[in-house]
Amino acid sequence: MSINYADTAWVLMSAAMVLFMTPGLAFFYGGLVRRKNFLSTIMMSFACLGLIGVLWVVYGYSLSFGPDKAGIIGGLDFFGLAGVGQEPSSVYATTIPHLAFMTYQGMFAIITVALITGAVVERIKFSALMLFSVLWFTFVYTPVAHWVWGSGGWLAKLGVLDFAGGTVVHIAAGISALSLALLLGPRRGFKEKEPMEPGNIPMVALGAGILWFGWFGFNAGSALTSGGLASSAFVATNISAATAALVWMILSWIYRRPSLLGVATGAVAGLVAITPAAGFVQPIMGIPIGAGAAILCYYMMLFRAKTGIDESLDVWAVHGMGGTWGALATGIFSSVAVNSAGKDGLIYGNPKQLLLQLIGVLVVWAFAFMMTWVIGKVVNATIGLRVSSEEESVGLDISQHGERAYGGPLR
Amino acid sequence: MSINYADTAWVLMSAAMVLFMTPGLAFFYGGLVRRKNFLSTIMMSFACLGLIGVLWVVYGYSLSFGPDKAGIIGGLDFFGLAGVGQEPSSVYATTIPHLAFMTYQGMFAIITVALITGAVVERIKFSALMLFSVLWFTFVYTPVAHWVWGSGGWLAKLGVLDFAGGTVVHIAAGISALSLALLLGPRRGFKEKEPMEPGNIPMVALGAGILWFGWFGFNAGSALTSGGLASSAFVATNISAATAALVWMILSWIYRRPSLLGVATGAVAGLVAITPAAGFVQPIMGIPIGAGAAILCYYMMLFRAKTGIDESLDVWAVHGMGGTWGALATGIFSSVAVNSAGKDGLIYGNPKQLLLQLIGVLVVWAFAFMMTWVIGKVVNATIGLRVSSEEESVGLDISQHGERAYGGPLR
Amino acid sequence: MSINYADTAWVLMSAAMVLFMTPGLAFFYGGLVRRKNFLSTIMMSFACLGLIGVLWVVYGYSLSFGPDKAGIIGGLDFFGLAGVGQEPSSVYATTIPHLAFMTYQGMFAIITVALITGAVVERIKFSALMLFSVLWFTFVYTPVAHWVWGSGGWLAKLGVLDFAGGTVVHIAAGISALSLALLLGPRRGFKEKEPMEPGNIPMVALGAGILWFGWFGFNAGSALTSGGLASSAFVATNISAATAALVWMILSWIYRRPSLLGVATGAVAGLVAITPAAGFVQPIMGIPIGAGAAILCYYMMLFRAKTGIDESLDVWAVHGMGGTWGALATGIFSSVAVNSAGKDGLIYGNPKQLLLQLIGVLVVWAFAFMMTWVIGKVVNATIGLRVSSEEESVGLDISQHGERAYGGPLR
Amino acid sequence: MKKIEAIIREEKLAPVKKSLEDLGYYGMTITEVGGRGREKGIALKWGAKEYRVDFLPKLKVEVIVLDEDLSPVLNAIVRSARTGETGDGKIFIIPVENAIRIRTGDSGSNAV
Amino acid sequence: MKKIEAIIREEKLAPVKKSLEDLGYYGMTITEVGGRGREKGIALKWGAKEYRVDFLPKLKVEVIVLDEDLSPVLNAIVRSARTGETGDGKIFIIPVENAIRIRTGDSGSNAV
Amino acid sequence: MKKIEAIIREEKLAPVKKSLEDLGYYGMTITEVGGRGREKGIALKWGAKEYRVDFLPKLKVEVIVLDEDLSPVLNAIVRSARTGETGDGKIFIIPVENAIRIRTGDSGSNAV
Ligand SMILES: Nc1ncnc2c1ncn2[C@@H]1O[C@H](COP(=O)(O)OP(=O)(O)O)[C@@H](O)[C@H]1O
Ligand SMILES: Nc1ncnc2c1ncn2[C@@H]1O[C@H](COP(=O)(O)OP(=O)(O)O)[C@@H](O)[C@H]1O
Ligand SMILES: Nc1ncnc2c1ncn2[C@@H]1O[C@H](COP(=O)(O)OP(=O)(O)O)[C@@H](O)[C@H]1O
Repeated sequence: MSINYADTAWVLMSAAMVLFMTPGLAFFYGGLVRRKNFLSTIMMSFACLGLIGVLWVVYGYSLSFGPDKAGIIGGLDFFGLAGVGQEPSSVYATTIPHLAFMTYQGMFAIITVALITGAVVERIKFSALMLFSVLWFTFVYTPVAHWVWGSGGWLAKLGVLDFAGGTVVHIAAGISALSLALLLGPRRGFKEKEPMEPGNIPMVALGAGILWFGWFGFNAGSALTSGGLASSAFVATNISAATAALVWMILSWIYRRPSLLGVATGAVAGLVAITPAAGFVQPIMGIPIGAGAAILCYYMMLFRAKTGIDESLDVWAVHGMGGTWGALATGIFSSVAVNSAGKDGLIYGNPKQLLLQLIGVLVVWAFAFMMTWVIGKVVNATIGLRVSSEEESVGLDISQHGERAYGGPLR
Repeated sequence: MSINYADTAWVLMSAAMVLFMTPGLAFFYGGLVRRKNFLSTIMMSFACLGLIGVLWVVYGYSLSFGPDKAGIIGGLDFFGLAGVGQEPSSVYATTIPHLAFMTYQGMFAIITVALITGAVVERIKFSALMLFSVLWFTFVYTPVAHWVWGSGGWLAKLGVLDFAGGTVVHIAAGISALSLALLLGPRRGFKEKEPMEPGNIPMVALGAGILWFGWFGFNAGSALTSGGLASSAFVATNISAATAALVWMILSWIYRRPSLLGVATGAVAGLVAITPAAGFVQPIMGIPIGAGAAILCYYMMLFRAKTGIDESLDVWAVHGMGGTWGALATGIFSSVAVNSAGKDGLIYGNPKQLLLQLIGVLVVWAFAFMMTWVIGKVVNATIGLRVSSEEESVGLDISQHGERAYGGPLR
Repeated sequence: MSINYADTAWVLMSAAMVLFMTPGLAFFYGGLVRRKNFLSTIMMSFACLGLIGVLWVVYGYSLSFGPDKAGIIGGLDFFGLAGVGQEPSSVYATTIPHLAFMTYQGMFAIITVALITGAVVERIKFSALMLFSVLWFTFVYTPVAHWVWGSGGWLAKLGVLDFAGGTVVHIAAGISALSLALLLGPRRGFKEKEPMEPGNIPMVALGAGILWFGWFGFNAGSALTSGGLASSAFVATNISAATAALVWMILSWIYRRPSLLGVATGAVAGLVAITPAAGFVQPIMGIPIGAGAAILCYYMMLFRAKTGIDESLDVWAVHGMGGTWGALATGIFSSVAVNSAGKDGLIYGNPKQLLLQLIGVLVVWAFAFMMTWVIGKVVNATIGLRVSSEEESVGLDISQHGERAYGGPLR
Repeated sequence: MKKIEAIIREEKLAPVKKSLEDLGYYGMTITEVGGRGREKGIALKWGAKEYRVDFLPKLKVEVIVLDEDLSPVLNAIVRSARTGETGDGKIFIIPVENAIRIRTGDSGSNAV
Repeated sequence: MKKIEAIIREEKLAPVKKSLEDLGYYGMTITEVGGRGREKGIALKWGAKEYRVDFLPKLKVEVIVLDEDLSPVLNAIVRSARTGETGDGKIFIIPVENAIRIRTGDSGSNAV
Repeated sequence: MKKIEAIIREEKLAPVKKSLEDLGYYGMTITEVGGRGREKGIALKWGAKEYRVDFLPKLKVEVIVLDEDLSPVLNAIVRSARTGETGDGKIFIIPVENAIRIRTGDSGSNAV
């Protein structure tokens, strides 16, 4: 098939926007930690840009999207981008260069790994995080991406729908975050309820703004073509984000005062939840999906806090639970009238799709949780997961990176 | 008519960029206030992303662009996006999905409301601002958008030109800002000339950078199609912004020292002024338009300061007066050679267009000022516009939102 | 030839992204200086947005891309954009409006001048910098751009390849930075090894994030058309950036601890090096090119520090040497299979291309160094290059701009 | 010699400076501090609920004065920093045994 | 009157505040400072190499007390700020000759 | 015991630290302050116009010393912080009645 220039422009722009989300995430997370760990938290995302960016082209793309092996994993045919050129792939996104599809997908892999880091900020050894990231990317991300999005992947064949990564990105990252946080244990002083106020909320807002912007590339770009479907996914995305931001603001208002952190977190929750559904549902369904995400994630956050688990930046509550809700909501609200490649969902008389979505969710929950646990154990047994108590109290900026966020004689 | 994929990609990207302007504005404004009101100022813009984002799809789009009722307002046919789908609209932007046009327009509504907040920072009650925003959006924005841009709108039929929102966005916001500021009164300490230095000028620059970037989506996207007209509007936009930034820098240099705030503000003034003209004038006309904007807005800012009116962040001087100049400049410099849907202006021998533009300006000035006054009075009479004196002195971050920009034991 | 809407959308978006790089650079540089010079450093880039933005449309574009005069410079036919309209140019980018090509090129001119400022922060007089910028833009940038990219330019005719500005942008800026820094002398306290820690590393990371994002416009946009070549350049860009970020991180790890500044600087070095090569090499060649850039620039930075030359933000080491490596690497790795408008390089059996690249490098090194020296001397002799010692110790924010980054009673 | 430590409102810096200049006192050192007084900060309301804002930003102004200048300087500060509302701040007077000017090495009253 | 200057860990502010409130002492001033003690900061390791972190962030808490309240307040601070590990901080007691409440102009023990 | 309060230039912190370490004095507390001296800040010119920069950033270094160490420590600071130009700063010596080490509760000269 020949290349459509408009589709190519659209997907390349979208790829650039998804790449930009990772620095956005760096600031979203970075603003939430204490000043002494600001840089180290930013670094976690930036390091993924380098590390996963390279691994993706070396073997990650091939494992995820290479020729199917038994529905489980892709073959190594595309190792080092062999055979990935300016011509379209024969199976994926056939109106754009194979390279464009490949790089677009790579941006998702980068941010997925970066998302997990929110669980382990302020106490993980940087070397351990790097090793963990390599293993997790290899043994969790690439297979899950293959199952759901790879041609021949078993969840895809089963009929599980995931438009832009609710399962592959957000559930996988959110559940792994929980698993790794449990393994790592809470921050020093967490149990004693020492104050751990966010160090820089404006940077959280900046991160949220960049994420919102980039998410159009994430979701509407996942149409892999310009035109009606991209437009529909675009609108669904904005509606869900806006609704969730508004609802979370109201919730924070009811319990205390309307919170900027709440608006920012709410927007992210809404964006997460619409991700798997964006190109399958009527855009106006962004309202129930976004509202549901805000309410669910809000209370899951409170619940998490009550359990005393220090999953520090609530990756599980927002991405894990938001992604779960979105995956199920896809089974409820999806409509073939929107996307002929989709399915009708529960409200259009097809409860089976909801069941399929549930299967997808459970499989990825279980797989991500257990694999992360195993990988975490391995890393802990070899190089150790956690910094020393003194390093933690001095802060990771100095102890792991030898840098301080702000110059000057002190702080 | 069938969908053009390139046009769609262009308009969707532009929509994403215009959305990104609202966080940009949040930082532009946020950096200008004192530290204790930094978050609250950011919040004002972010809340619009949620609130207006939802209202737009529920009824705002329909009131603005629904089937015309007597030239005054749109019908509710598009309530909840009914009938707004992946096919093009029959009247607007007929080469792109109706959804794409709808969401693009929505981004303008969001930022228009956010613009007004610059007038009332550091002292308005957040609840009052929310109520005001709902009313203003409903009773000022949607009718004015209909008059100027709606098919059948009376100002459009009269022949008033507004390419990308000089009248609808900037005059409406700027005049309303003045009206609301007069109603609200000055900040505590303003009359006593207490120091109110900007708390974070780098964030103002960041905001200006994001705004400049996003404004290409705002102005060049308003061609609603890729190609020559979009390119022409793009270039006009950049020339006007650059010229105004330069001229404002020189003005600040003459009076004191070349100021970064001046460059940032000048750029915004230039972007505002070119907005209504961008797709109607020869791009090089960005030079007189931008220079005029810088000079006019600069002195209007000094004038405003002299009156003792605390229109805090000079929305009136920059957006109101910049938009007014831009609307008139459209009547002076526009040329059918640039855009066959436009008109020749004064310098091409058609003084009538200038008159039409003047009418447009006067109508929107009067309408926005009076409606805002009424709405402000209503809000004041019901829930009250202003925080208490103690809340103001503690700062709105804590008193309205229970959050502080920076963690740590103090400040 | 008729206009391709997809190409136009792609190039306009790319232009917007390249424009956004200049604010990105402002923050990248701004975060590296001491707090008292934060604004002044940001200002240097922002002023270029105004100043060069205007000069470009007045005469810069014409000198660079106007009808060739003896291979040396363009004619003034396009003075004030005369004849630059919505129709395509007959020689450049014939599928998009001439205006789109013109403005896209203008964004490169702006950032090139801004790049140089990294060498002279914290001590140059702002007036001197402005005068220098006008002269440098006129007498260095426009001829070099003409030689390499202008139709009829002598280096282009010779066969020197420069896809997106390795020579025109990075070598020219990097060498000029060195030249000007030598002329200006070190900062007060530099020789005494007074601490000059970066004042705000998170802002460096923000700048790096924006630069990385915008660089897709810079490199992939330089295809001047959507489709396969743009995709290939896009992927090469990301691979080189990721590799260099990773390698630099490892280097900093070996010598000390893994550094966020290192990742940010490494990414920029990788982006610089791939710039001339992006559309001529197989994307996977981003790995050797990026790795080479990180290693070369890292050691060049150490070397520069050892010499005692205060080329403050290492524009020479990163852009000058990175660009040099990239230009030569183009001669090594380029392949006509990627771009039929290119040439085969050394590894495809054509050593001559490497020689041509070397000639291009040497010419621009020599020309930029000497012309900058002359211009710097002239500026110094007329208005003086440097602030007074007291002004330097108070900081340029106050002494040159009368502003402070953060409000509040002190600092 | 005495050290005057005045904890004042941020917005009162300008008048305090002015009043000291009028006495011919230019030297001073200021620090950003947080403070609370007897009232445990400020009590505010949000809807029906009351909450307290604990530490409020204040400025600490330190002026070293010769004994004979103590009372005019104190008066000047009290006068210029007062609004009459809670939170105006406090002044503490602390003995200073000696002062040295680093530039010259001078000590004693010459150094102030 | 005395000024108590306690250099404490940042995370100990809440317990210190609490312990002073229990004694009825609400007034205090806090400053962000950097400090190091006899040990020249903290020694950490990175791989085989050792390095030192010099100044660590600390809080300075200043409380002016009447002479008779000195020892209970000191005890309260010591008790609530202690962890038993290096870096717990120090307290210095400095004489204060007088105090003035700016709002009223009151001085002496009334002003504390 | 005495408290030495030295207001120094920011860039002089390293030499001051060094000179104190050479005497075996490691403990100190630093604060970012703004200061101005007799000259009312610095006078600069912009074109023909003159303007003043009022408060300049300074560091306050506080060292508590035993009486017998006072003069060597003072000498060390004066020597290492001096440039000879206006703005070198000042040192004030303030009496300290007692010191307590929070970790151990030790007081008196043991605690310094
Ligand atoms: N006992 C104290 N010790 C130290 N600082 C105090 C003390 N009491 C008050 N302060 C400081 O003085 C400031 C003003 O005190 P406050 O009680 O609010 O003033 P007022 O006496 O006018 O009510 C406080 O913010 C705090 O910084
Ligand atoms: N001689 C001193 N002068 C001034 N401040 C000191 C002195 N010694 C210690 N400090 C301050 O006290 C803090 C705690 O001292 P440190 O020696 O770490 O406590 P510990 O006695 O528990 O080991 C230091 O960070 C510093 O701010
Ligand atoms: N009377 C004073 N009270 C308090 N601080 C002072 C006083 N005089 C000077 N200082 C502090 O000392 C610093 C240096 O004073 P300055 O007069 O500039 O030094 P020099 O004596 O070398 O000219 C000032 O910035 C200020 O912080």
